[in-house]
Parts: sequence; structure tokens; C-alpha cells
Amino acid sequence: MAEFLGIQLKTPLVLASGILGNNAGILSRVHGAGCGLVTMKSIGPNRRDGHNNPTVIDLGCGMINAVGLPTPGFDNMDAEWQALADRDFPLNASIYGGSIAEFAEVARFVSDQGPDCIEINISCPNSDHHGMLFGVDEKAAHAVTAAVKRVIDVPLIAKLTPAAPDIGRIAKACEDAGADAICAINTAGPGMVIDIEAKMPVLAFKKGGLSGPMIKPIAVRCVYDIFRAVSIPIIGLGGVTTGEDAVEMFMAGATLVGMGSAVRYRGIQVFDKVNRELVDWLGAHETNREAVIGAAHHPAGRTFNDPVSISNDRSSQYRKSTP
Amino acid sequence: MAEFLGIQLKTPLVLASGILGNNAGILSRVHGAGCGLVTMKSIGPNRRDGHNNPTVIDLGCGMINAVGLPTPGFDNMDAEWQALADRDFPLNASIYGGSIAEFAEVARFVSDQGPDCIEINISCPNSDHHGMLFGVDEKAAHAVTAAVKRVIDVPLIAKLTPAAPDIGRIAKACEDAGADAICAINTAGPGMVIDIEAKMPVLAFKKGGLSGPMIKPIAVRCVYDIFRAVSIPIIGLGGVTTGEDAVEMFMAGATLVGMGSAVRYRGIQVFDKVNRELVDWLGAHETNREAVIGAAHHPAGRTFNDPVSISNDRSSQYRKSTP
Amino acid sequence: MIFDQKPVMVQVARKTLHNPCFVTLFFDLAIDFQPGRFIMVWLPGVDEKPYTISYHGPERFGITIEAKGRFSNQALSLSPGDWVGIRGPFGNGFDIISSPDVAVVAGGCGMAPLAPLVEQLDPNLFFVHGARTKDFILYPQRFAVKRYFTTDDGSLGHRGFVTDLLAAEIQRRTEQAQFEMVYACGPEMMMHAVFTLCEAYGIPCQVSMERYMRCGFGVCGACVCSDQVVCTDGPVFHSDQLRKMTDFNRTALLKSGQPVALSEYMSWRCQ
Amino acid sequence: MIFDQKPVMVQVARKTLHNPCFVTLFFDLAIDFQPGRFIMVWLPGVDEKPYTISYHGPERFGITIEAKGRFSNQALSLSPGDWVGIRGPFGNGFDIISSPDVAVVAGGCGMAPLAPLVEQLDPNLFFVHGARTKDFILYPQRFAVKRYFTTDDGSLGHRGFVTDLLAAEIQRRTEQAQFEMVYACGPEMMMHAVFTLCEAYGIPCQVSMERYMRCGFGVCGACVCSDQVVCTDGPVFHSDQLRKMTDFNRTALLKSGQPVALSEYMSWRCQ
Ligand SMILES: Cc1cc2nc3c(=O)[nH]c(=O)nc-3n(C[C@H](O)[C@H](O)[C@H](O)COP(=O)(O)OP(=O)(O)OC[C@H]3O[C@@H](n4cnc5c(N)ncnc54)[C@H](O)[C@@H]3O)c2cc1C
Ligand SMILES: Cc1cc2nc3c(=O)[nH]c(=O)nc-3n(C[C@H](O)[C@H](O)[C@H](O)COP(=O)(O)OP(=O)(O)OC[C@H]3O[C@@H](n4cnc5c(N)ncnc54)[C@H](O)[C@@H]3O)c2cc1C
Ligand SMILES: Cc1cc2nc3c(=O)[nH]c(=O)nc-3n(C[C@H](O)[C@H](O)[C@H](O)COP(=O)(O)O)c2cc1C
Ligand SMILES: Cc1cc2nc3c(=O)[nH]c(=O)nc-3n(C[C@H](O)[C@H](O)[C@H](O)COP(=O)(O)O)c2cc1C
Ligand code: FES
Ligand code: FES
Repeated sequence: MAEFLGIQLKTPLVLASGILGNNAGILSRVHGAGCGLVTMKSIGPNRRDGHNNPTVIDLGCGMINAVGLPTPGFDNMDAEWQALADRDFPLNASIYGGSIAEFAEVARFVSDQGPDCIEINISCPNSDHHGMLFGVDEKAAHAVTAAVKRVIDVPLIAKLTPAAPDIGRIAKACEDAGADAICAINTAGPGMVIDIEAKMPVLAFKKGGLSGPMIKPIAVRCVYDIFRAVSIPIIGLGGVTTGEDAVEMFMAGATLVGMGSAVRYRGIQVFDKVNRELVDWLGAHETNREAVIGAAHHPAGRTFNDPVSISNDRSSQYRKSTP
Repeated sequence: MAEFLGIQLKTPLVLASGILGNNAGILSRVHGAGCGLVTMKSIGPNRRDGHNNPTVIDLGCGMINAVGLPTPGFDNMDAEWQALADRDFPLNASIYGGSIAEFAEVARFVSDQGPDCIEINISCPNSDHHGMLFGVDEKAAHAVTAAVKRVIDVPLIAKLTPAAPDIGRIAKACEDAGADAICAINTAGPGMVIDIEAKMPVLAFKKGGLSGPMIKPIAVRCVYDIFRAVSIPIIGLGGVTTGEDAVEMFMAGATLVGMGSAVRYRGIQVFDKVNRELVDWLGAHETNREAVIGAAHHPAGRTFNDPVSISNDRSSQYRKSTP
Repeated sequence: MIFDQKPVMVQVARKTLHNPCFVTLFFDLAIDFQPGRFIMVWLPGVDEKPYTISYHGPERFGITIEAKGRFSNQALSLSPGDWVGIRGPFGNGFDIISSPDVAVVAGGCGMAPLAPLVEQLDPNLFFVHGARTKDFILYPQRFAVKRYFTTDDGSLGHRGFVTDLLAAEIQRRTEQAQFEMVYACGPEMMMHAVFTLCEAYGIPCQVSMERYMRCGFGVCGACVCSDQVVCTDGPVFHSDQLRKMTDFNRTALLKSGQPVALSEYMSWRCQ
Repeated sequence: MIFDQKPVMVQVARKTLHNPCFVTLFFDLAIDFQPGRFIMVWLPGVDEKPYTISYHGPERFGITIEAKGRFSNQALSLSPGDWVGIRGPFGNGFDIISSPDVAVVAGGCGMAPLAPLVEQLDPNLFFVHGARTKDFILYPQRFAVKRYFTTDDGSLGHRGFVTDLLAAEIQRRTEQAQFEMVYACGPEMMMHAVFTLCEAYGIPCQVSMERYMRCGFGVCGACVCSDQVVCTDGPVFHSDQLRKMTDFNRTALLKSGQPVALSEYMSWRCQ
């Protein structure tokens, strides 16, 4: 069990937005497969088809995608909201907009549909700047967070992009504006894959965001930086595929750990698998999740001959010190 | 043979800075192994030991490093300059500084040692902001490029970081300031790898830059963006390991292709190997390097049933159009 | 030698025009095959769409495409030597039962995934194929086994629905060896009719579903049908699953992700 | 089961104190071994340094560390159960000649890489080991084969240099079966003396070099010696290579990359 923003989660694992979460049935199944908190595909202000294919390509050590934020539009999903009303699992609703007004409009409506929390996607690189600009500018991040916070009744999670010049400062701006948690990271890059026989980019949108194992070092660094900058909890996301990856995220400072691309590599059951691996690891090390959160922020030099003893860094003096 | 800034190169391949290039002997050997242009380890204003180990760690689909710009200091390398004076291969001297004045001081001295060109490393993420800041700000990039250009007698290459919010604009600023070529990219991220048993970052410097296959999509995207922004030639660098990777870089817009981490995966002979693969590919496709440069910038939809025919995009109208 | 990673560019090795609407493209590649699996086909600069493998040999395989919209018409215009990008194969494929007491029910170009299946089944199977008219019958010469036909206009075989013949045969078998499995592919309404019929007699069936697809490997969610992911859990589904899939024959997601009634979701393949 | 990627944390299984300056740490891991190969040892929060594999069994191996500076002293203070990070093994290792006419020449803890080599060579080899004093002789009980000693103070064996004994033995053999190979490890000056001696008699030799290292896998260039990359081309070099390596016994790079005379490059191991 994990508590997060007052919500009881059966595991500390989160389904990343944009992965599978297109209807109530699959969200319920992912929860059943061991995921504590499931996130809906990002919901936007107006109906959007997204880009043509190819939109998602596997690269072996990760994937590249430019799906292009397809959405029925927030006010065009009655059947879905109805199906979700009866749910028996915690739900995170991801939203985006092209302006602060759009974010607020979508957020207000979505809040009324009763999700357990709302995640603002101020970090998607795959459309013509829908949201992404907010995630790389402190003032804009603050403004959009504050505007959404004002109109919703559920906890607010700000989802950030690793493209931010200093992600810790963006996180701090969101915290100051009322965000209840941070989710990091959205896809990295952007990147491009050119097919040399076709002589063109493989993705129809040409550029796309990178996800999966190859971005884990970037995600871990971001969570590490954010942990030093804010006091609110962090959903650590990016490249996590195993229980050991999850432990690494916790040690960087995550309270919960999200997974997206991992579904490609280990199936929907990846949540059960990772949870078991996590429980096994923690058990073997005679510790627990709370105790390892932020453990990598201990000062250097302390434990080379005693790496198993763990103290709860969350409440320690190392927390806010600079590197 | 490839011509580059008036220098004749036996192959269009470049040794990345910071890879092996620590003395004349190894630079000569790399050239002998098929590398057209070899780059020295970045030379700084003062002697620096760099960081403690671990500094370079392989991650399987790439590596992470924070070597920390070790350097004897530009004016402390007499024996090396002497050994290099007799060389029979083209030499690229990489330099860095902490300020515009330092860059200029190092550049002036190094220019007098007679390298074939000088590369300014305005992109290294692995020290406390040595150089990196110049690479993410247009005005700073322009200023440092102009200052160096003024004091050197050899062509100037500006080496950029993918951390730039819009790398095309940084490249353009460098071109406007007199850069003769662009080299892209330096390492991506930064990232962090935490060892969960040791409960600390593996790198002594904690964070490090990512290189190798996993950053290739980012490098290709950067070269693609730069090609649309400037007219000067580009050294495409980042994750190239095979002849096909090199073709991809050329199609994105590179004039020469650099390799660093590939030495880890295929040995010093990687230059000969990649060159052979490149020649074979071009031969099989009845084309040549000049003809494929920028080929991926053709408008979409043109060639799905004729991917082998190639026109010289370098002189075509697609060149400067926006995406 | 195809990969489920980035598309591999291959040349069309041979092209067979079945009729003005149906074409089969062959590629000279060995692939990891099972009847029912599909590949993603990329026409650079156009789009990328899923197609089932309709022919399979050790060194060559084929896909059969029906002219519908922009993409399939472009695909029909390809010639041998032209290049396309291929990812795959993806999906689960049919479970093969070795028994003469099986039925295969094809509607229109729903024949595509079923044809290589038929070639692996017992030759005494019951095999029925429906089409608009005689001219739309796919692979007229392909099979050694007996095939019953139905057409909308009566131009070949029974005039009416494939389910008419299937129902009669099931009826006939109530006294003797009943079907152990019914395989079906075609318009979802037809597959649902087959499923309903089989349920009434307690006969298990397998049908091959279609939904709009993006990734093909179970990540993007474009293809979800109730709680099933068509590209990885399917495209072939068994009766046990179909029973729980309330979206079956009812709801499908548009490109935007909007769920709509199946009738609204344009009937884009094999009417 | 060690990897050349990120360090694997393992526990010290056993610790043998040879004398106040030398300790061997054992780890219970199967590794891909060849005498002369080395691993990178990480003490989290301290540093990471290369150590040669001095003991090797199917499930266990050991490294022998001489107390010198901060890192090696911390390593000496480790106890069984303590954790260290290990990457490797790296490097090429010695080429093994199966002939009784080989010599092994060890100086100080240059014995570390040579010990497992001796165990794989013909027992009739000529084996000489030099040390400061009797107390600094590594592995006094380890070998079944005969070992000749030299010490600086004469406390054991010949008082003088290992090259004295080697020269005499080479001399003795001018009439009979000359050495087919001489293996040496120790201070670079000693190895150079061995090399020079061998060159005079046309005897091939192999020596194990040391340079400051970072990556261990041939990328960073910290360890270059002339045009050779010690971590991947070496650490073992043959006479043919040594002849061309003008930096041998002359120049080494400091941590900054600055080339300095070998005398200035602190004689950091096993004098
Ligand atoms: C698993 C699977 C196997 C298929 N096998 C075959 C086959 O063997 N032969 C064949 O002719 N067709 C097959 N299809 C359908 C094929 O993918 C195309 O949808 C069809 O060719 C029409 O494309 P179009 O662009 O010509 O038509 P359009 O005018 O673009 O679209 C017509 C309809 O096709 C649907 N559609 C478009 N793109 C896709 C997509 N990526 N995935 C699913 N539906 C889409 C749309 O919902 C629309 O209603 C298969 C589909 C799936 C999902
Ligand atoms: C291939 C190889 C195998 C080695 N095998 C052994 C062995 O079996 N037993 C043993 O005791 N020592 C071995 N060494 C030396 C060992 O790596 C350390 O250098 C030594 O233990 C001193 O480290 P220190 O921190 O205690 O001393 P310090 O006081 O830090 O340094 C003393 C000297 O060590 C050198 N040094 C420091 N770090 C490194 C490094 N990463 N690589 C090379 N030199 C370095 C410095 O140049 C300095 O002159 C080996 C070195 C190499 C390159
Ligand atoms: C196909 C795909 C679609 C995505 N769509 C969204 C989205 O709609 N909203 C969003 O916030 N993030 C989206 N993401 C980003 C993921 O939520 C996640 O941040 C990223 O993939 C990194 O996590 P991972 O490495 O575990 O996949 C998408 C990622 C992928 C691969
Ligand atoms: C160990 C290491 C050291 C590096 N040192 C430098 C350096 O001193 N100066 C520089 O401009 N780039 C340096 N780089 C970056 C490389 O030159 C290159 O830009 C980067 O590694 C991407 O190319 P690759 O993927 O082919 O390695 C270094 C990279 C590595 C891996
Ligand atoms: S097509 Fe992406 S999940 Fe099925
Ligand atoms: S230690 Fe890096 S090249 Fe040898």
C-alpha cells in the first residue's frame, strides 16, 4: 500500500499518460495487473486526430513517438466519463491546452467528472507547442499551474519535460503555484530517425519524443534535481522497466514510480512483475520504500563499506542542501 | 577523399574530441586507422585534473561520462605541440574556457601551434559550467565565436550542445559570428546512474553526459535542424557506429561524420570499418557522399516508390525552407 | 528477417492483381509466421497501416490489399521493384486445431488471414466464403479443399449470408460430430453473427478483429476494444474473450480516440 | 558474472593480510579470466582504480593490493562482508607459451598478475622474484615451482636486482636451450631493464604496463603510452610493440593528461 496525496494506492506504481489508457476497460485491467494509479491519455480542449502514421517506433533500447496528442476533446467523452464513474480504482486525468485559458477550461470540466487527481501535461513535445512551452519557462509554469489549481477540486500534478534548462526551478515554480505533486519526465529529445533507403524521417511528424530504457539516466537526474528543489512528492517516470529501476527512482527522490514504454518490453503484467521485484528487493535489504526515498542524496563518502544500512533521508538534513 | 574548409581529408570521418586524443602517437594511429580528421582532447586555460573516478561508464546502449575537462593547460604542452608539428595528418584542436577572454587567450596560443582548424567546445556539461553556458544562449555563442575568430588564423568550428532550446538558432549565431563549420553534438542529458546497492550516483561527479547509440536520434535531429539554419558545413556526431549511421547523418545534413563512443564498441579500426561500409553503401546505391548530404530534407511524399534516386539537395530549393 | 523495430525497406517482388479491387504484393523475406499475424506497411510520405499476412512460404510472403482509401489505392499502384517499409510481424495468430471438425468462415477480404490458416487445417474442414459478387471472390484457384460460396447477388453459390450455410451445417451436425472450432474473419457484424450462432450451440470460435492502429505493439492504446489490446492480445480472439468484450460489434475508437458506434466507425475493410 | 558496464556491487568474501602493506581480497564470482587481465574497483564515495587479478578459481577470484595512497589504504581496511563495486575484466592478458624454457620475473607486487600465470606455465620455468626485504615477498607459500629471490637488503636470496639472476641464467643458456619467452611485471624501470637484456639476446618478452586509467575500455585516452592504449591494447605488451613505444620507461600522462618523465610520474606501485 502506498499513500499519495490522500489517495490509497495498492502499489506505488503509476501508468504513464498516453500508454494504453484510452478507455475505462483497459485502465481497469492495468489496475488489476498491479498498477496503483492509472493515468488517462492526455485530454485536450478540442477534438484532434493526432499525426498520421508512423507515430510510434521501437528502437530497441527505447522508442520514439510523435502521436500528436489525439483527443476526442474534453466535452466529447460522456460515455467514457460515465464508464469511469463506477470505477473501483484511483484515476489520474491528464489534460493539456494551448493556452492558460484552455488549460483552465479543460481542468474545470474534468475536475467535475471526479478523477482522483489531475495531471497537467505542460511538457509534450509532439505537437506544435501544445503545452511544452509552459514546461520550459518558470513564469509560464507558475501561471498555468496557478490557473488550473484555482478551478479544480482534486489534487494537481504538474508533469515536466527534461527539456527545461533547470528542471528543479520549474518544479519549484509549480510547487509555489499550488501543485500537489510533480511527475517527471515526459519524453526526452526530441529525436529523429531517418530511414536511409526511404531518405526521409520515419515518423510522419519527423521529430518525436524518446522514451524507455535509454532515457532512464535523464529521468533519474531530473528526479534527483527536483527532489532537492521541492517538498511535494514526485512521480518518477522514464525508462523504468524493472524493480531495480524503480528502486533507483525512489533513491533519486521519487515517491511513486511510473511506467509507460515498459509495457512494450514486458507486457501489461509489468506492473505486477515490477511490484514483486520491488517487494523482493526491499525485503532482501530489510528496508521499505519510505526509507529508500531520496537515499542517493546522502553525502558522498559515507557508506562504501555499509551500503545496506538505510536511513530515511526524506526527513534528513541533506534534503535541501545544494550539490 | 573529402574536402573540408580547404583541408583535404582521406575519409569524411572525424575523431570526436575527448576520445583517445591525448598524444600525437595515438592521434596518428587513429588517422592511420581511417579517420580523416582527428580532434585533440579539449585544451583549457589552466591545468585541471578533472574529476575522480568513476568518470566513464558504459551503459550498453551508450555511455555516461563526467571526466571533467582535464587538461595540462594550453601553455604547458610544449612537447606535445612539438611532436604534432611534424605530423602528416590533419589536426583539429579543441579548446575551452570559462570566459570569453579565456577562450580567446587559449585560441590565440593554439592557433600559433599550427593545427588545421580549431574547434571551440561551447557545450561541455561536465564541469561547473565551463563553456556550456555559451552553447545555450544565442548572444553568448555569438560573442565567444566572434572573439575567437578574431584571434586565430585557421578555420573555426563551433561545437554545440543538444541542451540548446533551439540549436538551429545557436548555429546561426555562430555562423553569423564567423564560424566556418558547426560540430554537433556534444553529449546529451545530463543523466545520472544511481547504484542501488551503494545508494549513490556511480559517477564521482554524480551527473554526466550521454553518448553513443542511444543519443543518435537526438544528434540526427540536431543536425537536421542546423542544416536548415546555416549554410556552413556540419560535422555530424553522436551515436554513429556503422556506415549506415553515417549515411543517416549525411542525409540529415552533415558534411563530415564524427565518432567517439563507437571506439568502445568496434575498436580503433571502427574508422576503417565505417568507411568501408559507407563506400559499399554508396556504391550499391550508385551515388556519392555529396549527393546524399541533406537528402532527408526533400519534401514528404515524393519518393515512396523510388527511394534510390537521389538528387543533390545541397543546392536545391528545399534547403532553407522551414518544416 | 523483418523486425518489430523501425521499418525495414523491402522491394515488392511480385504483384498479383486479383481483380480491380484486390491485389496481392509479395516480398522475398523469411518471416516468423503464424496465420492471423500482421505487419505494418509504410509508404514513405503517405502513411503506415496494418495488413495481415495472406501468403507464406519459407522465403516469400504476401499481403492482400483491398482498394479503399488513399493508402490502399497507393498500395495498389505499386509495381515490382518499388520499395515499402515493413515492421512486424505483430499479433497472436490463430490457435490451430488438428481435427476435421472445424469450420472456416470468410467474408470478403476477411479471406486474407484465413487462407494460410486453411492450408494448415485438416482438408476435411467445412469452408465457406461470402462476397458481394462472383468477381469479388478472392483466390478462386488457391485451395485444394472444398469451398462453399455465398454472394449477395447469387452470382456464385448460395445467395445470402455465410451464416446461412454455417447454421445449416451446424444443424446437420447436431446428431454427429459437431464442430470443435469455428474460425471467422470478415466484417465485424458477420463475425458477431458467427459468434452468436456458435454460442447458441456451445461451439468455440476464433475471430480476427480490426481496429485503428498506431504502434502495433501494445503501447499507444489506439486499438483497444473493451479491455483488450487488439494489436497484442489479438487480433485473434476466442469465444471466452469475446463474451466479455462488450465493445465487440458495438464500439470502436476513431483516430482521435473517441469511442463511437461500430456503424459510425466507417466499415473500412472487406465490407 | 562481472560486467564491463556499470559496476556490480559485490561483498568481500575473504581477506588475507600478507604483511602490513599487502592484502588480498577475495570475491565469490566466476569471471572471464586470463592472467594479466584487470578489473576496476570502486569504493563508493572514494574513487575507482584498476587492480590485476592475482588469484583465480572457478567461483572465486582475488586481487592483491599494496598500501600506497588514500584509495589503497581504504581498500586495505575493508573486511569480509563489505561491499565494493567491480567492473571488468578488462585488458588482454599474457600469451601463454607451453615450454619449460620460459622465465618469469616479478618485482615487488608486480608478482600479482604473474602469480596466476606461473600456475599455468610449465613447472620447469625459471622464476625469480625481487622485493625490498624478506617481509615484502608476496605469496611465500603459494607455488609448487622453484622461485629464486632477490632483496634490496639481502634478507632473502640474492642481494641485488632480479635482472642480475636473469642475466646469469640467460648467459648460462647461450650454449643450450635459450628462453623462448620472458614474462615480467614490476616497476617500469625494472621491466625496461628486462626488456633491454632480452633484446640483447634476441629473446622475446611480455611485460605488463601501468598507466593512470579512467574508462578501462579504450575510450578516454587517459592511459595512452605512445600510440598504444594500455587498458585495451595492453596492459601486456610484447617486445615488438615495446620497441616502438618510445614512451616506455620514459613518459606517462598525469591525471590532467600532461605527459611527464616517468621519474616524475610518481612510482605509485610495487617499487
Ligand atoms: C490487424 C489488421 C489487419 C488488416 N489486414 C488487412 C488486409 O489484409 N487487407 C486489407 O485490405 N486491409 C487490411 N486491414 C485494413 C487496413 O489496415 C486499412 O485500414 C485499409 O487498407 C484501408 O486503408 P485506406 O487508407 O486505404 O483507407 P482510409 O480511407 O484511410 O480509411 C478507411 C478506414 O480504414 C480505417 N483505418 C485507417 N488506418 C487504419 C489503421 N492504421 N488501422 C486500422 N484501421 C485503419 C479507418 O478507420 C477508416 O475507417 C487490416 C487492419 C488491421 C487492423
Ligand atoms: C592495469 C593496472 C593493474 C594494477 N594492478 C594493481 C595491483 O594488482 N595491485 C596494486 O596494488 N596496484 C595495482 N595497480 C595500481 C592501482 O591501480 C593504484 O594506482 C594503486 O593502488 C595506488 O592507488 P592509491 O589511491 O592508493 O594511491 P594514490 O596516492 O592515489 O596514487 C598513487 C599513484 O597511483 C597512480 N594512480 C592513481 N589512480 C590510478 C589509476 N586509476 N590507474 C593507474 N594509476 C593510478 C597515480 O598516478 C599516483 O602516482 C594497477 C594499475 C593498473 C593500471
Ligand atoms: C506512445 C506514447 C504516447 C504518449 N502520450 C503522452 C500523453 O498523451 N501525455 C503525456 O503526458 N505523456 C505522454 N507520453 C509520455 C509518457 O507518459 C512518459 O512520460 C514517457 O514515455 C517516459 O516514460 P517511459 O520511459 O516509461 O515510457 C507518451 C509516451 C509514449 C511512448
Ligand atoms: C569520455 C568522453 C570524453 C569526452 N570529452 C570531450 C571533450 O573533452 N571535449 C568535447 O568537445 N567533447 C568531449 N566528449 C564528447 C564527444 O566528443 C562527442 O561529442 C560525444 O561523445 C558524442 O559522440 P559519440 O556518441 O560518437 O561518442 C567526450 C565524450 C566522451 C564519451
Ligand atoms: S496499436 Fe498501439 S496499442 Fe495497439
Ligand atoms: S583508461 Fe580510458 S582509454 Fe584506457
